[in-house]
Amino acid sequence: MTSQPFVAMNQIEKSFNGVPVLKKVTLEVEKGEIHALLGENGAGKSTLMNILGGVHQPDSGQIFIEGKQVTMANPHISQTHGISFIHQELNMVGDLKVYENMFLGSEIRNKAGFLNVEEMCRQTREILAELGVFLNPKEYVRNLATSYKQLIEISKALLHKSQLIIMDEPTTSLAEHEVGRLFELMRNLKKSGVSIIYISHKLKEIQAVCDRYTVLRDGQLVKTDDMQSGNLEEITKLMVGKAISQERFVHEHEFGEMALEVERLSSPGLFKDIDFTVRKGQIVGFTGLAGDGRTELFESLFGYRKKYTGTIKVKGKAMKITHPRTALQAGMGYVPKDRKENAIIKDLSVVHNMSLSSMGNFERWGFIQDKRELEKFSNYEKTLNIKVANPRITIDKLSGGNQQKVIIAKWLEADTDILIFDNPTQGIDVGAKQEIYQEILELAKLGKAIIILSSEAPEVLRICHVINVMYHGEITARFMGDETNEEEIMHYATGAKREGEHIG
Amino acid sequence: MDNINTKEYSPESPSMKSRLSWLWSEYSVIIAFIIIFIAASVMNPRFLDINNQLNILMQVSIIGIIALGMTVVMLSGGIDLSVGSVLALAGVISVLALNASGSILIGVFTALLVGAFAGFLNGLMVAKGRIASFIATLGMMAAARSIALYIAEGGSVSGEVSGFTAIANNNVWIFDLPVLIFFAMAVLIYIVMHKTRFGRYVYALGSNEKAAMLSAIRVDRIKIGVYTLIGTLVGVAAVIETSRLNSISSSSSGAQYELDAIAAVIIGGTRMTGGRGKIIGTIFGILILGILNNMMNLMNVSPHLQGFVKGLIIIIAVVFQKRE
Amino acid sequence: MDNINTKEYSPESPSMKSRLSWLWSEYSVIIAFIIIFIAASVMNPRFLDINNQLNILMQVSIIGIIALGMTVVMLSGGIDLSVGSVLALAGVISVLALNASGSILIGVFTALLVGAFAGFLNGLMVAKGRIASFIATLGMMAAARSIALYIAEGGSVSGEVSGFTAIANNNVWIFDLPVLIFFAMAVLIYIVMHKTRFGRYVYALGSNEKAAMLSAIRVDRIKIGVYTLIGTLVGVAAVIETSRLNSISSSSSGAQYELDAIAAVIIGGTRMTGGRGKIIGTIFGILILGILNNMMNLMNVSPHLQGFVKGLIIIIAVVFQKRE
Amino acid sequence: ACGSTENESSGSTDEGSGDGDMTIGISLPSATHGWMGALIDSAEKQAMELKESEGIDYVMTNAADPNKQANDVDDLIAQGVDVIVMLPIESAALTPVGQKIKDAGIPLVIVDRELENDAATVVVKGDNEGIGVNAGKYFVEQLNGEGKIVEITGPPSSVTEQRGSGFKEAVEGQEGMEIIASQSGDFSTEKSLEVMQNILQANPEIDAVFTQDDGMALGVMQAIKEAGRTDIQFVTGAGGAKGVFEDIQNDGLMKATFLYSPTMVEDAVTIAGDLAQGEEPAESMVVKEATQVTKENVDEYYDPESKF
Ligand SMILES: Nc1ncnc2c1ncn2[C@@H]1O[C@H](COP(=O)(O)OP(=O)(O)OP(=O)(O)O)[C@@H](O)[C@H]1O
Ligand SMILES: Nc1ncnc2c1ncn2[C@@H]1O[C@H](COP(=O)(O)OP(=O)(O)OP(=O)(O)O)[C@@H](O)[C@H]1O
Ligand SMILES: [Mg+2]
Ligand SMILES: [Mg+2]
Repeated sequence: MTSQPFVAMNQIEKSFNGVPVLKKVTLEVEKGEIHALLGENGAGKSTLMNILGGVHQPDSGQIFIEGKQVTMANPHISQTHGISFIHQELNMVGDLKVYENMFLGSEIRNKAGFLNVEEMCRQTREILAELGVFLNPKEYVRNLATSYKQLIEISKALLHKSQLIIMDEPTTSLAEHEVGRLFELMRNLKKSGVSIIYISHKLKEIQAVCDRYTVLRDGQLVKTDDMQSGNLEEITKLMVGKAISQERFVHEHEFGEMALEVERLSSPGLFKDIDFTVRKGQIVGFTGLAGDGRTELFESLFGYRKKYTGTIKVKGKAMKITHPRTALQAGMGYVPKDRKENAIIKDLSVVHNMSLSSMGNFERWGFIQDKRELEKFSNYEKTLNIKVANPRITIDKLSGGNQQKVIIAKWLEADTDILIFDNPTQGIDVGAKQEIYQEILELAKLGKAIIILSSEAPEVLRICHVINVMYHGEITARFMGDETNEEEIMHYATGAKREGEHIG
Repeated sequence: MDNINTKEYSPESPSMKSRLSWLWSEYSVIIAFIIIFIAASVMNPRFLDINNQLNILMQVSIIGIIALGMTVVMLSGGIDLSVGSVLALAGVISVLALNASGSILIGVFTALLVGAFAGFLNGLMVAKGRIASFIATLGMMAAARSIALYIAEGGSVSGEVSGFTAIANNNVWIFDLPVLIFFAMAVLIYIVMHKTRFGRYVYALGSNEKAAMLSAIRVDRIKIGVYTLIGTLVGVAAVIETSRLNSISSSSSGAQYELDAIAAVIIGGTRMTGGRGKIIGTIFGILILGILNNMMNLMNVSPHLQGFVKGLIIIIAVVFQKRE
Repeated sequence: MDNINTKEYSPESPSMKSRLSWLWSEYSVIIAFIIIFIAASVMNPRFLDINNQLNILMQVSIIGIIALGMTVVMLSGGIDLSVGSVLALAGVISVLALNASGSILIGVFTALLVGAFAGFLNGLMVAKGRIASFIATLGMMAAARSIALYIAEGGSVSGEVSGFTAIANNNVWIFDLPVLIFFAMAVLIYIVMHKTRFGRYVYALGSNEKAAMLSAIRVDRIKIGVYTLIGTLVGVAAVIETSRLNSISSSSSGAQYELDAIAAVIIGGTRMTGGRGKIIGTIFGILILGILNNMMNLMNVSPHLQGFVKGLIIIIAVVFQKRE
Repeated sequence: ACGSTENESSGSTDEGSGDGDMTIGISLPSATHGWMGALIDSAEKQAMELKESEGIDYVMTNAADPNKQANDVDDLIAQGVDVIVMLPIESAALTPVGQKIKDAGIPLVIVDRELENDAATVVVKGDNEGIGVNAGKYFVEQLNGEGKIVEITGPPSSVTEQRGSGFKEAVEGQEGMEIIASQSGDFSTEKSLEVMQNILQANPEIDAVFTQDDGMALGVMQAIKEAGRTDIQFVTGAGGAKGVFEDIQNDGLMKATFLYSPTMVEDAVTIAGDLAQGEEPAESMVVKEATQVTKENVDEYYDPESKF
């Protein structure tokens, strides 16, 4: 009787344009369990969940909810079956306020049929508080940092009092402590009988909170098992076919001359008195919590924001950078975060996205040489292990992780001496992450100056020579990469501790 | 006393100064309006005459009603080019119904019905046919004008029922009835857009259609509703226009109303791509246009140059208010 | 022989069947065109007459040239409502320059210059003034028409230099020169859009402006370039129009060209919001419109109903081709 | 003047009659205002009548701009019509088109606006300048050479230009007469109402209003009525619309209008029918006088069935 799972997806098949993406996948989720759905980029996790959420229709296979077969024709039907969905890509309505987003589609109305704003605001405050977020519910979402948007997206799913919550990479832009609170909440939900399907590429998270896991590989079910019986290494092996080390990279190469010197860079309300230097071959990390101003700092450095003071010296020469184009000409490249908004051009093909910032490399007599573009791309396809059936399809057809790799390829192709990576491994699977780190290290060895911004302390710890910690727009600490740990970084990132430089 | 005062300064009700700056960014069209209003008063003393002011209100009421609907359509991310033609069609058919039935009620009802139906068809094309609103309503623009011309044989039709002209030509206190109808519609649309979930969904849809859809909103229905709403408002405008002169021309009535309505909406600060904008902005946008037309007549600007002046001031008004 | 054939089927050139389905989704406008073409041939045998075919080509050439520019503007996410008025203005000024100088070259050059300059101003307003293209070009539409009217005192101006009419009225083999100019422009714009970085940047900008900027594209310059390009093309169209009739009317020339051009672009499958679309689509879009106008003349559709038929067929053509 | 085309045209007529029927090609502007709407309708009705009575077919085209009209005429020539009736949107622009028709050996009947060459076989026209001149004379007479006048013009076009300049010419000779405002009512009743309202505001003293079109006159009268102004002695129109005739009959503010009837196109189509059948035109120029219609003679012209 009770052994019946809450949701059973049976023999699901799905293909896009003739390319099979899911091959007879079966997934069962019990009542009150947190079930991890794992797999490489492009394994089909999001697609499977989109089928459960009514976004896509399966080609064949059935879905059962508490034993009854259902058809998820659209998101509305899925919701009425008690399923909430936190999508991989943020789906906030920027022009609506926080509470309006929270209650979008399920507004509270008073007896006269008008919207009950006060009640909605009250509930919004309440539910956000549970995640440790204190926001004015009447703030426009477009004005919020990404992490807040993600938290609101999570809260919105919680609001529905659903029986199953699908979380497709909910923590990609959250800081450690925010993730901690989310987990607490998930455990509470579990106690009250709510099931959760949890997708993440951060394996530590999986271990911390999940009861069971299912691994997909190339659209096929590989294994479903209890969490205890598998360790991370084993799971990684199941996913990518080999073991991945989590060790810190060892750097042995020498640094070259000074590549970038920044002095007293300030922008009112965003960052203040920023000083740092990067040498050729050096990898410098910046970490901190959401709202620490690191993205704004580097957007300014890259010429996207113009209202700042201070001096920037590139290779010893003072520069006034007023446009990303000038930054590129000065030898800077920038892989932005939030690829959907900032990086991918979804109507351009994969190849054209790759070549966009370095058209000069593909021109002859002012005309673009298609063949050269394709050739170059197939190089990156191999070195970065990009999974794409046909590089001429538009980039939005790729899985999130593969999109990210194309963007990285774009900036590698621009071949700049200084490369800034903002959250470079957002949504990237463990295997690919390793490849990207490897690539970054190779670049450093070739004498490029690398800057990595990340909200994940472990990431900067693994790969950076120098780590800067930011808090409220200021650099509060600076460590050598091998002389610190996560805990220490957290202290400075949360503002609990404040000191001058740690290295001479 | 002090205490009560400070209480007001909770995080959600900002200080006077930040309030002003908020007013500026949200409602800069009002400031543009005030400047134009003052300029007009200085340039021609007759401008301030109460009769002139009432005239302006009367003159903007028809386009104003249409512009309200246009605001909703544009907030949803669409556009409606067919308003002028549909106005002519609704007018022509309603006069025929009026004359045939002898009942004013039936005449009015017919206008609303024709308008709503044309809007509904637009909505169907946009929502279910997935046709770009520009092209769908461009088609409707051609088709509705064509049918109106065909029915009226290219000419105009006149009402033969006494009392019909009273609708647009009556006053309540000093206000013409059309002005009051315009204000009533404005209040109604304001409530619909800000106090009901329909309005909320229109904003959501215009801002991020996919997110709206994933929030389990029936996007198609909202779209159909939006176009039916503007169609109905065009029907109301048709009644006023027809009643005012007791006749409607199948060839010239409503010509280029779409451009004026869209201009009013954009001057009012609504974003072309939807999701952002305000009904109040549109009202001031339409008033700015009304003052412009009025001033050009008062000052006897050469008809050849009126387009230039109007184009220039519209652009200045928009530049002046953009804040982003 | 066989060998050579099979070689073509490398992984990058897919099988015949998937090729057809790709053709369908990418170029369904061509299929719509073929169907309309066949229907027209069946309905009226005169349609296939070679002279009639050449007439159609001649008739679409002016709007066609404008529609090419409109495709670029719309791909960049904008719109240009001013094309008709700018055409009138460029025509009027160029005729004056022509008559004053007696040099055809100067006349032609003036038209291009006026068109390009008006476009450049549009571009400045959109790129630097951050005005919605709809309103910026609406203002230009009013202003350019107004200046044309003022210069020509509301009337039309005629060329007084013999030989000027040769531009539009000469033939090369069986083709009228304007048709050849249209094709030359089409090839040019095709190359610009698909083989140069400018074109690539236009697509990028129309699809995601912020990402384009962060990819180190000078978005502002591209925008100004786009509007200057369409302005120049409008100048070319103005030369043809003026030369064809040896005169241009400040009041009626170019009236509503913007609607036809935009309709052609959308029928051709370009997305209203930019980033997606094809020059080839626009060419077939304009041919569809040309056939429609031609057929309506051949079939003697009642004049009052022509708008209806045209609106209907445009919508059907668009419904028919949408695939997403 | 058409002697030279005679031979060629008889050639093409032979071909036409070879397949047993004749066709009139009609090229008109599109219906953007009441007068043109009525004209298009008249043309179609007359053509239909000819079809029934004489078996002559017709093809009608409408264009919004000169270039499109040139396209339309190309289509008509390509179809091998036997005669063309054209109302040129712009005289200058359609002149080369007229030449083309002539060169193709097709007889051409021009309506309303003359071409600048002799391509037309027959011209049927109203007298736009005459409207202005006659109205001007009427104003001078009624106001005894003294008064403040408001002019409501059409949208910029050659018609507006001619009517306006005729009027100015006639009025300018008088020292005491002054045109205090001249604004466009776009040939639209609603627009004229609005414009007149504003002009009434700006000018506390007006003696008479000259409008270039009857539809606009109706709007002007409404504005005056609403404003309750008594200083204005009369309004005149142009065209010959039913509503204006009725007001003249009823001793309203409308005192005179000047004929410019859209039914002129009926004559043109009839003549075209005759030309198609190979008849020689009786006269090569038919001018419809801008007859002054006042209370005295209005009953002669009033037709209760008229659509205009
Ligand atoms: N709409 C679509 N059209 C065509 N192909 C698609 C579409 N959506 C997904 N795919 C393809 O389906 C495959 C699975 O994608 P999916 O998004 O499910 O991967 P994922 O496991 O969620 O990866 P990631 O971890 O990167 O998010 C990918 O190869 C992707 O290219
Ligand atoms: N990213 C861009 N955005 C807009 N316009 C550009 C861009 N790149 C080039 N152009 C235009 O092309 C002209 C030539 O470009 P420029 O010589 O600056 O390129 P470059 O730095 O040589 O690039 P590459 O070395 O990649 O060829 C510029 O004057 C500019 O007008
Ligand atoms: Mg995914
Ligand atoms: Mg270079």
